[in-house]
Amino acid sequence: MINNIGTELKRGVLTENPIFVLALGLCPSLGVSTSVSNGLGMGLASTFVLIGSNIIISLLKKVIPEQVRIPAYIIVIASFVTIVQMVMQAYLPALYTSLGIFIPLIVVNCIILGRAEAFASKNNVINSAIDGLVMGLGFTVALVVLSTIREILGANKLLGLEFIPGFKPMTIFILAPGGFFTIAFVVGLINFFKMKKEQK
Amino acid sequence: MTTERTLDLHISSSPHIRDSRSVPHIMRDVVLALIPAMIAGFIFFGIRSLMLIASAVIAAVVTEYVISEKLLKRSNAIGDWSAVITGILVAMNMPVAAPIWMAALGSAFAIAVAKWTFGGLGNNFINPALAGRAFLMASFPAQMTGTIFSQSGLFGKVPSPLCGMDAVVTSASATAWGGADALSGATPLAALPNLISSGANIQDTLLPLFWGNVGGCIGETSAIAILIGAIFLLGRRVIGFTIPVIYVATVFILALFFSGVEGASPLSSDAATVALFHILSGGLLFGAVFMATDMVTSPITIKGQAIFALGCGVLTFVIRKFGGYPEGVSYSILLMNLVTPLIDRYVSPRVYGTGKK
Amino acid sequence: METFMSLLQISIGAIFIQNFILSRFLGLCPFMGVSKKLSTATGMGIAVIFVMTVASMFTWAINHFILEAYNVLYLQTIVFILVIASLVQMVEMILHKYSPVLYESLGVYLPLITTNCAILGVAMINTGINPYSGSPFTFVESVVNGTMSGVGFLLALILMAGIREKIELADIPKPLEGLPIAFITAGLMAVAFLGFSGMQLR
Amino acid sequence: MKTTIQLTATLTVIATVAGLSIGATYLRTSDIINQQKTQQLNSALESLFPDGVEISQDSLIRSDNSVLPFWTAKQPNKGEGNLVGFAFESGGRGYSSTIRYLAAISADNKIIGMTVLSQEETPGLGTRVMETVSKATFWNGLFAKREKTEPWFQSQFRNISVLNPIGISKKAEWHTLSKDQKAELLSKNEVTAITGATITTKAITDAITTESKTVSEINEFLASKKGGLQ
Repeated sequence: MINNIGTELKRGVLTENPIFVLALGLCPSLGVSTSVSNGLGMGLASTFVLIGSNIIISLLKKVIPEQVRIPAYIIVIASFVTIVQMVMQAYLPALYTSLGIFIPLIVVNCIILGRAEAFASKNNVINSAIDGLVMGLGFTVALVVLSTIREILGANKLLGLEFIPGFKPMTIFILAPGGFFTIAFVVGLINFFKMKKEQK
Repeated sequence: MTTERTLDLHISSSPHIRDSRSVPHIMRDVVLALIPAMIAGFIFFGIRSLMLIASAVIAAVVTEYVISEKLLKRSNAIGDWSAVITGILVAMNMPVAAPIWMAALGSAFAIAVAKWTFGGLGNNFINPALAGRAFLMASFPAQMTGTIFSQSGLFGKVPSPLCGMDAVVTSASATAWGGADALSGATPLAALPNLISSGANIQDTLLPLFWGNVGGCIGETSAIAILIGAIFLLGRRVIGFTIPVIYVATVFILALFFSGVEGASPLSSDAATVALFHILSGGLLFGAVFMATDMVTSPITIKGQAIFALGCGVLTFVIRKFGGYPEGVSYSILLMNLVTPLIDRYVSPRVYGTGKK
Repeated sequence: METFMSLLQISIGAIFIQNFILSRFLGLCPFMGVSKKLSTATGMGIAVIFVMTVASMFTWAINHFILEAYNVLYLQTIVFILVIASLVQMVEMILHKYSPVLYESLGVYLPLITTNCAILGVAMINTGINPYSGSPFTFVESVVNGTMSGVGFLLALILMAGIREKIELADIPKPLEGLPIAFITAGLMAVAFLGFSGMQLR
Repeated sequence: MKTTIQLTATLTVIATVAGLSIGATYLRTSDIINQQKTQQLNSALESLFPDGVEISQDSLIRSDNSVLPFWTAKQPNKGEGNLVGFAFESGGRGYSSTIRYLAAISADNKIIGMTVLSQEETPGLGTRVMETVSKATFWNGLFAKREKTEPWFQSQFRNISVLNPIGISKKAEWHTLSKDQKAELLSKNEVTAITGATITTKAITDAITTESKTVSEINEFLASKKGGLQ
C-alpha cells in the first residue's frame, strides 16, 4: 500500500533506481545518453509508457487469464510505445530522429514489463500509476545523470551549449566505450557510498 | 610480470616464470631496453620527446601511488617499476607534438582504469599502455594523428611526423613523395602508389626508416634502436622469440602476397620492398618487442603465444589495409589481449602457472 | 562477385564495426547476465544467432509484403514484437519435438530472448537503409545482417566470458565488484573494437 | 476447450482495442507528420537560396528512365534570365551511414548552399558536419536568444565549383581560418576536412563531384525547356 509519495520517490530514484541499482534497461540508458536532451526525452517517453501500461494492466488484472498475461502485457506496452512514437514524430521530430530505433525498443525495456509483472498486476490503479511515475522518474534521473556526465566530458556541452570555455572534450565519452566507463564509475561511486554508510 | 602475492592465489593467468628473478628486476630490464629508443626519440624529435615521457611517467607513478597506497591501502605495488614502464610506453606511442598534459592523462587512464580497477598488476587483461593510447586516440584524434607540424631534432626538421603513420615522410625523400599534403591517405601504403607512379625509388625510404629520422610516434622512429632493446631483452630472457618473430613474420608474409594493389605484383622484388616498408614503418617493431610480449596480457604457453602473435599479425595487416585508422599495431594487440583468456583456456598442455624450467 | 562483396561488407560491419553490444548497445542485459561462464555464454550466443536469423526472415517478409503493401507501417512495433514472441515460442516447440539434444542445450535461453532488445533491434535495423549500399535492405541482405549480428553478439559474449573467468579471482576493489567491473571490461573491449571502425573493403 | 476460447477471446479483444487506439492516434498525427516533413524540406530549401526567390518543383526523366525531382529558384517579377539556380537531393556513403544532403547550384555551376538532411555518423567526429560555431555558452546561452547559424562545414561549400573535382585540405578546420586562407582554399576549389573524420568529409565531396553529371543534365533540361518555350 502506498501512502507517502516522498518515500516512494526516494525508492524509485535512489534505493531501487532501475538503472543504477536494479540494472534494468541498460541498452537505452547507454544508447541514448550522449546528450542531455536525448536522455531527458528518452526518460520522459519511457515514463509515459510505464504509467500508461501500469494503469491499463492494473485495470485489466482480473480480466486477463494467467496463461496469456505476457502476450497481453506486450500488446498493451507496444501500443503505448507506438502512440509515443507517433506523437513524438509529429511534435518533436528532431528528438524522434536522434533517438532512432531506441524509441520502438522501449517495448523490450525490462523495466516496463518488470513493473507490469511485479507491481501493476497485483495492485490497484492509483498505486500502479504512482509506481509507474516514480520508477519512470528514477529511470529519467539516471539517464540525465549519465548523459550530463557524457555530454560535458565528451563534447564540453550541456544542452547543446558550450560548457567550460577552453576545456578540451574527450570524444571517447560520447562513443561506445565512454558509455560503459561512465555507468561503471557512477555505479561504483554509489556502491562506495553505500559501503561507507553500512560501515557506520 | 606479476607480484609475488598474486602468484599464490591466481593460478590461471600467471605468467611463465623462466627463472627466479623478481618482478622489479624484470621490469628494470625492460626500462633499460627502452633507453635506446628513448635516445633515438630525443635525437630525432628533440627535447620535447623527453618532456612527454617525463610527464607520462610522473603521472603514472603518482596515479599508481595514490590508488594503491591511499585508496586501496595496498603497499607492495609501487616498488615494482611497472608504472614507470607504462608511463614510458604511453608517451612513446604518442606523436611528439601532442600536448604535454595529454601524455599525463593517457598514462593516468592506463594505470587507473586499465590496471587498478582490476586490482593492479597481474590482474589486468588488457595492456594498460595500449589502452591509454587507444583512449587518447578516440578522445583526441586530431592531436594523436592529423595535424601537420614540424619539430626540430638534432638533425634538423622532421616533416609531417604523423603518429601511427598517417603518412611517412623521410627528410631525404619528402620531395619525392610530393610533400606532406599529398600523402594524407588512410594508410602508409595508400601513399605508395603515388610514390611508385612518381618514379621515385621506394628502396630509398627503407634506410631512413631503419635508422630513424622519420615521422611517427616517439618510440617507433628508429628501427635499430628498437632492435638493440630487443636483443637485450631476448638475451636477458625477459621476452621470448615466439611473439615478436611470428608477429613480424606474419605481417611480412601477408604484405608479400597481398601487396598487389599498391602497384607491386605479389612476390616480386617490389613486393618485398613494400613488405619491408610494412615492417619498418609504423609501430610494428616497437609493438612486437615491447607491447605484444607483455607477460600478463599474452598467453602462457609457447603454442598459445604463437597463435596470439599470428592473430596480431593478421589483424595489423587487415587494419592497415582496410581499416579507418592509419595504424593497426596497437589495436591488433589490444584485440588479441581480449582473446588471450580463450587461448589460454584451450591451449594449455602443461600444468598452469608452472611454466617451463 | 559484387553481391558477395556487399554481403561480406555487411557481415564485417555487423560483427566487428557495429557490434551489437560493443558499439550499438543492444542486448546488454543478457550480455551482463550470462557472460560469467563460457559454456552458458556460448549457448546463449548460438540461440541468439538462431533466433536473429529466423526473426530477420519473418519480419522482413511481413514488413515488406504486409505492412508496406497495405500502408500500415505504424503497426510495425507491435507486429514485430508479437512475431518475435511467437517465433521464439515456435522455435522452442519445434526444437523440443525434433531435436531434444539441441533443446537441452538452447532451451533454457530461449524464453530470455523474447525481451532481448537485440532481436527487435535487428528487425528494426533491417527495415531501414543498408548503410553500405544506400538503398533498403534486400531479403538476403537482411538475413545475412541478422545472422552476422548474432555472430557479433556471440563473439562479444565469449570474449567477455573468457575475460570474466580470468578476472574472477582478481583482487578487484570492493565498490567496483560485480556490475561496474563488467562494464569497465566491456568498455575496454569496446576501446579495442574501435580498431575496426571505418573498415571498408576496397 | 472453453478456456482456449476464453484465452483467444481475451487476447483478441485486447489486440483489437490496442489496434483501434493506435489507429486513432495515427489518424490524428499522420497529417502533422506529413506536414512536418514537407515543412522541413521547404525550410531547408529556403535556407539555401537568397531571400525572396520563388521556389518551384520540377522533374526530368533521365537517360535510364528514372525520374529526377529537383527544385528551381527564380527571381520574381523579372523577365529573362531570372533563374537563380536549382537544387537537388542526393546522398553519399559516409563512415557509418548514408549522408543525405540537399545542394543548391547557381546558373554558373557553383554551389549556392549545401545542407545535410540526415546522417548517422560517429558522434563527436562525423556528426560534426552539423556543428555550428557559436559564442553562446551554457552559462549565457540559457537566457540569451539563440542565433541561427549555419554549420561551418556546410558553409565552406559556398561558391565551390561543381564541375571541377573538390579537393580536401587537412591542415586546419575552416572555421579557424582567416579570410585570406578561406579565399585561397576557394581558389583551389578545396574544403577542409573535419579532424578525425576524413571519411565523412570525403563522402560528401565525392558525392557532390559525382553529381556533376546531374548538374549538367538539369542544365541541359532547363536550357531545352527555355528553348522550347521561345
